[in-house]
Amino acid sequence: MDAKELIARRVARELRDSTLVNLGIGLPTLVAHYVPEGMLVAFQSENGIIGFGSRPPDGMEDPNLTDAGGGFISALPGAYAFDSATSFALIRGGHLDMTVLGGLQVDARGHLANWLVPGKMVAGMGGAMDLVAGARRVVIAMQHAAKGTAKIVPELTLPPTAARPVSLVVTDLAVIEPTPEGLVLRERAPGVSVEQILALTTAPLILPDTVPEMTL
Amino acid sequence: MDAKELIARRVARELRDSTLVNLGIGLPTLVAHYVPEGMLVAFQSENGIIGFGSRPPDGMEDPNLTDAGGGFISALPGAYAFDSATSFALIRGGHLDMTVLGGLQVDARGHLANWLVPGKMVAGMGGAMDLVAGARRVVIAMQHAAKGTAKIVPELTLPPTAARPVSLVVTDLAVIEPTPEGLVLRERAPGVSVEQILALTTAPLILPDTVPEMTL
Amino acid sequence: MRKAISAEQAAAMVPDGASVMVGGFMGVGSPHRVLAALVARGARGLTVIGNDTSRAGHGIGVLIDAGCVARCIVSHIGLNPVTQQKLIAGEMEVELVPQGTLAERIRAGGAGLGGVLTPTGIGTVVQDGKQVVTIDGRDFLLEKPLRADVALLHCYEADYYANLTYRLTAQNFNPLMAMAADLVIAEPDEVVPIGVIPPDHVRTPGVLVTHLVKRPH
Amino acid sequence: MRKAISAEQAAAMVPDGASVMVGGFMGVGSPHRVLAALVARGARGLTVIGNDTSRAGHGIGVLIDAGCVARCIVSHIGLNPVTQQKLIAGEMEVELVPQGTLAERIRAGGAGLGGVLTPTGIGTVVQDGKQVVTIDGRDFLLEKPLRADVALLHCYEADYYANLTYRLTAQNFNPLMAMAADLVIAEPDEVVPIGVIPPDHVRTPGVLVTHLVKRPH
Repeated sequence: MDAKELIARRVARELRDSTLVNLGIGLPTLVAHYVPEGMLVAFQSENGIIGFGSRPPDGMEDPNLTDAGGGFISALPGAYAFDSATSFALIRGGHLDMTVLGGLQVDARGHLANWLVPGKMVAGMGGAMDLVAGARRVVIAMQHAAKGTAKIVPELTLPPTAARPVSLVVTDLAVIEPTPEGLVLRERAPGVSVEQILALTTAPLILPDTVPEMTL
Repeated sequence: MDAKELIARRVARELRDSTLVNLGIGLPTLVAHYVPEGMLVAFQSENGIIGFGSRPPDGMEDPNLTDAGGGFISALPGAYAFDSATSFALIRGGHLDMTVLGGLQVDARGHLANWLVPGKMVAGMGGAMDLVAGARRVVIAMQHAAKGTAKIVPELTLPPTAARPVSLVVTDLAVIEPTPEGLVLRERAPGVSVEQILALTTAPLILPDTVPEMTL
Repeated sequence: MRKAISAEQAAAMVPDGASVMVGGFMGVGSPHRVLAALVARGARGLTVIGNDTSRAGHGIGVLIDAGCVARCIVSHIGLNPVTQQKLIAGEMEVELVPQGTLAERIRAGGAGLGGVLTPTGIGTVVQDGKQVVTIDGRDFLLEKPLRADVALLHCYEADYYANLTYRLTAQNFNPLMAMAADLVIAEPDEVVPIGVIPPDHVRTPGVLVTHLVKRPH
Repeated sequence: MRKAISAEQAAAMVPDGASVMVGGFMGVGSPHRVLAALVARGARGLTVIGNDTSRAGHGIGVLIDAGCVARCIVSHIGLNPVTQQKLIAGEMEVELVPQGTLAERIRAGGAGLGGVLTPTGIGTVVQDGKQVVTIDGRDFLLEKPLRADVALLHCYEADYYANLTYRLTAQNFNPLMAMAADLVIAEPDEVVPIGVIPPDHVRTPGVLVTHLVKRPH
């Protein structure tokens, strides 16, 4: 299983029945493939739809129906299309049970940076600041480290996305939960040791007595 | 011609082609009957429709389609139905070319009172405060006096509807325009003298050299 | 998929003393069957938020008649003499709010905004006790968001997911209230299978609706 | 009744230096024919307000490529390297606004509200230089309304009155922008007779639309 699939499968275990969930562009999108059998989750795409499905059959693509990255999608029976003010009223108003976003850095207090690398990459925050400020649960899905450089750090060196800490961080190595006491290491990826995780994490981690392997 | 018809006919002459106009409950509603031939005016009812028509044929009434007073109306081809936030976004946002409202009092600076008589009648402001604050032109359609008591007064004795003065006052006796200099008597009703108007007006009126009769 | 409940079951979910948003404008677009059930169960001490108190015997008026309401937050009571009598007799509190401000306060409550900055009400009694914010030289009233324990809605169609449509002027405050309450109960005229309402015609998504009342028979 | 204009006529109505709202999200729901005509007429110095700058050669991206844009107010430029290059080279200004804040600022501009009170951006660079308003113990950023000289919209259907519908995710910012500009130009996929769009399906009323562009052939 590659790293992205592992992360997506573990994040999918955070899904709950009859909830509304937003998936960010990129890796988070993969989570939709691993919804547990029999569970009804409504996925929101912030460009204006609840209840979208995967890419339509060849030749059936509609230029008026895409995800937030501009990729063709389909709509499931019972879908709902809406404008951008409604989209963010749903997000900011606390109607979103969960959002899954990518991350560039998470710090020891659970703060996220994911939209700007000064002097290098100016992406823009898009919907990320509203999502972190407004969703009930914010789950970060990201590689644990970038080419050997830690992304889970004592203090953000990149501009923060919000003042509010995220709820959970899922990486290819670990599941980490920000708490008022600090970052708690909750789970290890299959075959990964606590030592391996600590070696690629510069933020202090609280280690419970047992750190079980992820169930996928 | 009775007083109400006279007022409605004179107000109708303020209508302009291709405009959006809101008519208040009661007397103002009559204005819709006197739209000049060939002129296209879109009437808004603040309970949620642009492009409504008169009461439908017997047996065709729809409990889901009424004016702001709860009376049955019809919808014209090309009508638009909307929610209350949209309704007042149109009103407050300056998209309404004109509103016609009833009045209890108008004072020497053109301020309107039309929603409360303390200790006697508590109607509530409904949409009136938003309409006076937001419409481009506010035309008041009312009887000049109430049983011999002046309604156009030096200072409001009733609670004001807005800090903003109205644009024009049309009564069964006169057309009066509030200006920064004061209330200007613009027109007399057919057969009514300036003296008769002054006798039923306690606010000072500015009298131009000529005060023509209304054209209806 | 939802299991529709009866109007009586819906009424039982509205506790005495609750704040309750009720859709409708002069009773048009109000959930009449749930309101009748609330009267039947003898609800007491409600704070009702709605556009108006309709007229006696109709819409929110039935709650006023039956003494269910301790307080209401509305824009207009002029066509309901019972409301006026109870107000004057001190049997009921009435907070009057300009209609556009009421709509925006409910929208803000549902959209997670901190308040509404409106020119409406400046220089009137509506301004009393409120913060005035000057923005680029113009004054605006800061009006607080409104939320409620329960929203009681009327809709035209509902599908099995509780996606809702509204009809003509019966829409009014209903879609705003669907966003602004902890418990949202919708009373449809019609129930249709999933997929019958196209995505562009849904006005309130099922994810916002807690319970759907059975269609009338 | 309206007389439809050509995309070229529409582009001629957008003066150099104007502020222009452009509907669309990654080019989906953007008025592509009017944008191409703006490039063809060599528009210069525009301030463009939109969700994003799409990608090179697409949507708002064609205006960036052609050097029509002096400044843009958007939420995202991450998928358009040309925007990033011009920003870094100092050839273009970019004001980044959180997407939900951008939507509400445009809505406020169209709805006559004095501003937006949002929790989004608190504790980030978005807060710099802005007023923080504390309401019931919680902090909100005061964000100013946005309006423009011109709004360029895409829609699905238009009738002869210029009542508009939108389709699926091509709706996005279009109906908000229809409320917030002095001149509103809509580019439809289809034109239909009056009465074909039911009142409950109209999303932007014709009274807001100044000009309608001919349908494509």
